[in-house]
Amino acid sequence: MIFLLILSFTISAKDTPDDAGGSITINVYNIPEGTEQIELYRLTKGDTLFEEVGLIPIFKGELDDATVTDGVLYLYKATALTPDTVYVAEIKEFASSSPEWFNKSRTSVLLFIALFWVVILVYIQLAKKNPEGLFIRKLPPLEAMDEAVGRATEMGKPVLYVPGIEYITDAGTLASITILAKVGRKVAEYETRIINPHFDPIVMTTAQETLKNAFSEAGRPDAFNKDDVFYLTSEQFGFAAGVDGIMLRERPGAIFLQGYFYAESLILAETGYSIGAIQIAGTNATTQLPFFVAACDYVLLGEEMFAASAYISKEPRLLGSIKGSDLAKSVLLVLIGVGVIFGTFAAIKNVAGNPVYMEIFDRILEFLARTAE
Amino acid sequence: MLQIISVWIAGGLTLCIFSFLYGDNPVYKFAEHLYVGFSAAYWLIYVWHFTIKQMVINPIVAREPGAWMLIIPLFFGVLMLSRWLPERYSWISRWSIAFVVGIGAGIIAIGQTQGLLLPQLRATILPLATGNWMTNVNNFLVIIGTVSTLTYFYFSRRETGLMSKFSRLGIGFIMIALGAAFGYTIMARISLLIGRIIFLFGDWFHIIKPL
Amino acid sequence: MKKRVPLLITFITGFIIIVSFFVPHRPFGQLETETLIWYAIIFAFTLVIGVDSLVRLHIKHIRKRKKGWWYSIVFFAGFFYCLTIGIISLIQTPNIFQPGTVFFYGYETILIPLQATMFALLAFFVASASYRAFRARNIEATLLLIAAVIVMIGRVPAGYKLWPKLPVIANWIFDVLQIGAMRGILIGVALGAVAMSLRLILGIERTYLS
Amino acid sequence: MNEGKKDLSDWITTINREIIYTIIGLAVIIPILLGIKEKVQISPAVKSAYESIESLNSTDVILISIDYDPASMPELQPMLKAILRHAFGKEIKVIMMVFWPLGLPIGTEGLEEVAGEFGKVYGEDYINLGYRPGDRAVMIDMGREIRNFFRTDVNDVLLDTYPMMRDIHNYNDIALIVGLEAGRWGEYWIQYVGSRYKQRIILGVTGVMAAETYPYLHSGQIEGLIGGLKGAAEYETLIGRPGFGLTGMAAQSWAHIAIIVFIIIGNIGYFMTRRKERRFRIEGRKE
Repeated sequence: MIFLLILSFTISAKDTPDDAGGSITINVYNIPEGTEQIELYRLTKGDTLFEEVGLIPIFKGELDDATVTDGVLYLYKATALTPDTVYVAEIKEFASSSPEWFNKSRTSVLLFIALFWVVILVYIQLAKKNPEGLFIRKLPPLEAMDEAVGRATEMGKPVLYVPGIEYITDAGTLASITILAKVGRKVAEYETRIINPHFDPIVMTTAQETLKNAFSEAGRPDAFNKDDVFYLTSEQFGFAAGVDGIMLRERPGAIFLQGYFYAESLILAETGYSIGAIQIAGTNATTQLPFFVAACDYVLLGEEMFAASAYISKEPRLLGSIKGSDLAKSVLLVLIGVGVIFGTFAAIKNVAGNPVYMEIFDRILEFLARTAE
Repeated sequence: MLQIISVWIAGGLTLCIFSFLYGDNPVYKFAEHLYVGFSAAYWLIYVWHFTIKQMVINPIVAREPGAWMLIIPLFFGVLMLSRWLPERYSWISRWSIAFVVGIGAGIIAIGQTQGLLLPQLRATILPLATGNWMTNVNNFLVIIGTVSTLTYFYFSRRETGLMSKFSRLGIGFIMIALGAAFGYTIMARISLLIGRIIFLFGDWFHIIKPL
Repeated sequence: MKKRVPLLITFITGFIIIVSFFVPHRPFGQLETETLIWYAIIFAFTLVIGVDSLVRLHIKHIRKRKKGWWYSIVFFAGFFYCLTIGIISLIQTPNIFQPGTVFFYGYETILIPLQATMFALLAFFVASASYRAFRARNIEATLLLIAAVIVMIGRVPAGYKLWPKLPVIANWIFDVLQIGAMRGILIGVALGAVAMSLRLILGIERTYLS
Repeated sequence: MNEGKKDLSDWITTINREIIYTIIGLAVIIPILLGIKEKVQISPAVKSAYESIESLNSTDVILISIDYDPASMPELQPMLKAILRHAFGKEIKVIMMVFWPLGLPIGTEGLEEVAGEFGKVYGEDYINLGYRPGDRAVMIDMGREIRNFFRTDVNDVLLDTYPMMRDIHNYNDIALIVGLEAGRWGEYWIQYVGSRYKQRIILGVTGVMAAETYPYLHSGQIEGLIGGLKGAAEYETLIGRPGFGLTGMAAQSWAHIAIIVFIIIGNIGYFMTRRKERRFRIEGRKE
C-alpha cells in the first residue's frame, strides 16, 4: 500500500519545561521544502495585532520565546517563506509560561549524587568508629616506596620528590601530599635527605608542614631541613629544566613523581631514567600515564593514587571515599550487566519484529543520560 | 623592514631554545627567562583588559542595574591580595580561596556526574545482538574492556579467583590504551617540531614556500 | 575566623551551585549566574597572585646575587618590555590583540617562537625516551609497545603504503579496543573527584586551608 | 663492561642522545626541504566531524572556541583554518571565542586571514568575542545569555551593535560548537555544555589528548573528533584545500619510521644483553 501524504506545515507552543519561567517553546513541523526563512509572530490575549518575535532556526525548527511574561496568554503564528509561496501555521489554543521548582530532566543526576554522597558519609562514619575495619588492598608501588628510599640510603644518595604542577585544590596534589608524608617518615627513619621542589607557593607551604610533622613522628624533628622544600618557579618548562638540573647535579637514588603533570612529565621521567634512579610515579592525569608506565619502575594509575593515600593515612575521610567509590563501581557493573542482558534481549525481539522492548530500553537509557539529537 | 627584523628575532630565539638539546646553557637560559618575564606581563595585560575593564569597570561606568553587586567579588578579590601582607594578616586570603574552592567543588560534582559518569555508563550498556556480527564483537570488546578495567580499580577486596583474572585482563586493556595514547603523543610532538622547521626554512630562510 | 569562616564560605557557595542546578525557580537559577560571574572576577585575582610570586622570586635572586642572578634581569627585561608595549597599545587602540598593534608584534616575535620551540623540543625527547624506555620487559610492556607502534605507523601515510589495512587497524584500536580501558580510568578518576567535592563542601577536607 | 671491549649489544643499547636527536631532526627537515607530498586516508572520526558542518544550512551559526596557545599551534591552527574555510564556503556564520588567553592573537589572525579570503564582513558574517576568565562559569552562563559575560566583543563594542548578533542569545541559537583543544577545556565543553544544554559539539584536539577523547566520541557526546596534525591533513583533504597539515605529512611519516627503528634496535639490544647476562650467570655457576 502506498499512502500519498501531504504533510502540512504546523506549529505548537508550550511552556518551556524545567526553567525559571518567562519562556515559551515554539516548535514547527514539516517545514516545506526550499524554506529560506521562518518568521514567528505573537498575539497577546486582549490585543488585536500580531507582533514579530523573531526567526526560527531552520536546523532546529524550535525557538524559545524568552520575552513573555508568566501567566499571560499568547497566540503564535509562523510563516515559512519559500521562493514562490508563503506557508502559514497558527496554534489553536493560547499558551502561557510558568516557572518550575525542580528540573525533571536532571533526576538521574540528583539520584546518583545523593546516593553516592550518602554512601560515602556512612562509610566515613564507619571508618571513624573502626579504621581497621575497612580493608584496602595493598598496592605494589606502595610497597616499593620503602624499598626505594632504602636503596637510595644505601647508595648514599638523596631522595627527590616532585609533587606535580597543579594547585592545592587538585585531587592528585592532595593525594601526593599524603604520599609525601609516608615517604618523609621513611626518609627520616633512614636518616637520608629529601629534596622537594615546588611549582606553586601554596602547595609548598603545605608540603613543608607535612614533612615537618613526618620528621617529628619519626622522632627526628631536628633532621628536617626547611631549605630542601623550596619554590622553584611557576613556569612549566622553567620548572622542568630546574628539576632536570637537580637530577643531574644531585643524582638522587630514588625519584617520586606524584601528582598532576602535563607535558613536562616526559622530560622528568626520561632524565630520571637516564641517571638510573628508581622511579615511582603516580598521576591522575590520564594523558601523561603512558610515559610514566614506559619510563618508571612503578606507577600509581589514576584512581590508584587516591587509594594509596587512603591506605597510607588510614584517615576515615579518605577510606570512606574509596569504599564509597568501590560501591559505586559495583553498582555501575551491575547496571551494565543487567542493561546489556536486557538490551540484547530487546535487540533480538526487535530484529524479530517486536520493537516494544527496544523502546523501553531506549527510554531507560534516555533517563540515565540525555544526549543531543 | 620591521617584518624582516621581527622574523630574525623570532628565528634567533628559536635557535636559542633548540640549543637546549646540547644541554642547559646560558643562551637557553636567557631565552627561557625572557619568555617567563614576557608571559607574566602578558597575563597582567589580559586580566586588566578582559576582566577588570570589561567585567567590572564598564558595567559600573554604564550604571547598569545590579552593578553594585560587583562589590562582592571585588571584596573577595582584594582579600586575595592580602597574601602580600605579613603573615599575621595573610590568612584573610583564605576567604577568597574558600569561595573559589566552593564553586569549583559544586561544578565538579555536577559536571562529572552529568557529563561523564552517567553518559559513559549509558554508552557501555550496548546490545550484543544487533544483527551485525561486527558491531556485536565491537560492543562486546567495549563492555569487557570497561568491566575489567573497573574491576582492576576495585580496591576494597583481595584479588582472588575470578576477580584476579578479570583484573589481569583489565591491566591488559589499560596497557593497550596507554600504548595507543603514547603512539598518538609521539605523533603530536613530531608535529610541533614540523611547525618550527617550516617556520625556520619558510618564513626565515625562504628556502621553501611559507604557508 | 581563620578556619570557620572559610569553611562556611565553601559550604555556602558549593551548596548554591548544586541547588541551583536542580531548582530553576527564582531566585536559585539567577543566583547561580551571579555566583559564576563573581567566580570569574575573583579567579582573575588569583592570576595576579601567580605573577606576584614570580616577580618576588626574581627580586630575591637579584638582591641576594644568587648564582645566575643576571637571568633574573632578563626576566624583568621581558616583563617590562611586554608591559610597556601592552600599555602603549591599550592607549592607542581598543583591541590590542588585533594583528598590527605593537602588542601583537611583540607577541609574534617573542612569545610564539619561544613557546612553540619549547614544545618542539619534546619531539627529540620523546624519540630518545622511546628508544631508551620502550622495552618488551614483560607482557604488559609488550602490549604497550605493540599498540604504540601500530598507532604510530598506521596513522601516517607510510603505514598505508606498507599495508593498506594498517590504518584500519589503527582506527579500530581507537574506536573500539581502547575505549573500555580509557572509560574505566576516566570513571575512576571522576568518582574520586565527586567524592572529593563532597568532602570539600562539608568541610571534611581542609588541607587547602593550611 | 670489560674495559672498553664493547660488543654489538653494548653499542646498540647505548646510542648517544645526540645521534638520536640528529637523526630525528634530519627525518623532519629532509622531506620538508624536498617538498614531498603525501595523500592521507580519511578516518571515521574526522569524516563525521566534516559531516557535522556539511549538514548545516547557510543561515546557521557555529561557535569556534580557541583553547590553545602557540605551543600547540602547528596541530590546531591548520584545523582552525580548514574548518573556517569549510564554514565560510558554505556561508555559515562564525562566532569565535577564547579560553586560553595566549591563544587570542593566533585565533584572531587565523580568523581574519580566512575571512579575508572569502570577503566576509565583520559583524555580519563573523564575530570575535575574545577572552573571559572563569572557563566553566562562562560556558554554563552562555547557555542562558551570551551577554552575561560578553556584553562587548573583542573590540569593546556592545554586541547589540552588530546585526549578526541581534537574534543570538544562547546555545539555542548556535547550531554547532567547534572546540579546538589543547587542555582541559574540551572536557569542560562536553561536560558543562554538551550534557546540560544538549548542544552538538565537535572537537579538534592535539594528539596528546586524542586517545582520552575517544570515549566521548563513542558515547555520542561529541559528533566528530579531529586528532592532531594527521586529523588536520584529513580535513584539508575533505574540503579539497591542501594546507599546513598535508605539507607536514611526509616529515611525520619519516620521523615515525625513524623512531620505530630506534625502538626495534633498542629491543634487539635488550634481548641480546639479557641472553648474555644469562650466559654469564650459567658460566659463573660452572666455575
